[in-house]
Amino acid sequence: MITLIIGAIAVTLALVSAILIVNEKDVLKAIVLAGVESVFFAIALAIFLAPDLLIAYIAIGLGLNSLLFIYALKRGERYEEE
Amino acid sequence: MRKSKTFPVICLITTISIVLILAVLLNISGLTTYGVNELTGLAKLFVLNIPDPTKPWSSHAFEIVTAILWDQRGLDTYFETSVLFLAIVASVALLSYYGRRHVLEGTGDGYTTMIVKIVTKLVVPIIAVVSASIAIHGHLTPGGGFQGGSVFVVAPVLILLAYGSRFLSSRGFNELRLLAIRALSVTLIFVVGLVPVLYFLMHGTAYLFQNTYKPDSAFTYPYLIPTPIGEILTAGSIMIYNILEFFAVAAGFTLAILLLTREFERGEKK
Amino acid sequence: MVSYSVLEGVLPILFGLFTLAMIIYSLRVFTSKSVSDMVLAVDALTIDLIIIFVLIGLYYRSPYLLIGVIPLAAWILILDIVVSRYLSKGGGK
Amino acid sequence: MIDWILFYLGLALTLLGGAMDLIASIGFFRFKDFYMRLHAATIGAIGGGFYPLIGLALIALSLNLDVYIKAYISGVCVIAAALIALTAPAGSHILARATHRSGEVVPKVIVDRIKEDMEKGGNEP
Repeated sequence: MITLIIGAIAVTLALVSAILIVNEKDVLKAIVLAGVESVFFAIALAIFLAPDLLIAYIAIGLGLNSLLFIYALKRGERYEEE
Repeated sequence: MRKSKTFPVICLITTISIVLILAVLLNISGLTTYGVNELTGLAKLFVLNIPDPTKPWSSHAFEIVTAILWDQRGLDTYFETSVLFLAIVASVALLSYYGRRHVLEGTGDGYTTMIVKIVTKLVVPIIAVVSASIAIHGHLTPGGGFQGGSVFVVAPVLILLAYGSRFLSSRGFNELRLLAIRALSVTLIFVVGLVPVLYFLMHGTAYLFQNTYKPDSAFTYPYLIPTPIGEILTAGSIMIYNILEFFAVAAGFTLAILLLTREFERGEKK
Repeated sequence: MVSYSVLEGVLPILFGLFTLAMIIYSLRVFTSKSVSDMVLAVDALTIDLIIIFVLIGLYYRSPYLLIGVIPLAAWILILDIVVSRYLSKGGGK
Repeated sequence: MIDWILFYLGLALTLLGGAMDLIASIGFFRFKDFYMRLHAATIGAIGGGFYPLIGLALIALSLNLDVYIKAYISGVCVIAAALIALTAPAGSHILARATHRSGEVVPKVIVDRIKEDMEKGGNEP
């Protein structure tokens, strides 16, 4: 029961960060927020007992994803136009 | 400007109310507790048969997900691995053109310090050991070849960021060797899967990517190796596949990240 | 040997402490002004989440959930170095 | 006997770490500047991450579970504690350095000696 409550809180925070990503004008901030969203989903995966998925998700979804996005951002513009 | 301030709040309220309405509806209809405490259908077959060595369709592995990936659906997983191999080959073909023209490799000066370099030196062996352990006993604990390989990539990423790409390629991890390791591992996976076919041609019935004996086929990889201390459970070919897949995924991702880092180090200000 | 039920009594308190800290950290992440602030708060948030992972592993009495903790701890360093690299190679204000 | 000592020692460390984590999160909320929040980050990393992990390793050693479960949990806890003690200070160090040098956050101070040295052309570490 207590883990379900924590899972509900974590998924709600992931929802909040997803909404903020859509509305963000600074792309670097949006990339970091995408990493935060993945961290909260990792907690949900741990609570629903999926360790296989969890390991690959943490290594690729957090580590490689933000690295590749920031590499791509170096060739682009950091701030979006209004 | 005022619109962009209120927009996320409206989004949040709308989404949370939709989620709450859905939760109440699901709870009333009883779908949330449907089939929680009993296994049904295919899951029952897999969960009861795979870990039990007395059953005829057993894989002699305790970790059911890895056993399904490499034993029940081995050919499928092999083609997934080769799709990843083709993606890596395509990225090498795209990026090595620039790499040959501008032989300029960064050392990472300008943003890293002595502290980060020493911490990286201490962290990298820990990551390597953990990823190897995830891959090697992937048939006993959660994990496996792909997971171990993708955890291993954290170590080259740290080295590339802290020391620059010249460090890694001067230590022998150049494109040709990494690509050779990757291609050799994918080929060896296929050879290990092809051995039962040779048995089929010479002796009797056997299946492609077969692991242990089946009721109508006597071909089997060794799944219990006796030693003076005790017996080692290797779960047939699953352990071999895991180790080879570990090398394949680790070398492939390292190659892609190395080429991308070299591409983006080109022409940045010192 | 200490019985497991003794731990079960105090586990909700520990969960409550670290979950409260998680909520406050994530509010800081969502309302930060600059990227550096956000990354610093993400570091602290991730360390907080590592402990929640270990507590979940103790709750289910299953050690296999914990192996993801180690790449998560290394991710902190990767994010810090990548963002600082982006900032110092001409991406800053 | 020794189990109870281990258990209460671990529990005390974990509760202390939880309290420190809460204090660090409130500090993150109340401090005004990035350079001030570095202090709170120190408490959050070492006090809120290193101590509770050591405490949880001790707790796991004292429980009446199977031996391999206890060894696995406490081993992972100790390795993660070592990783946090290494990575978190190095990460916040390089982040603060890059932030100051790139001018992402300008510190509100009276005298900035690092900036003066950089303008003079000194190659500080």
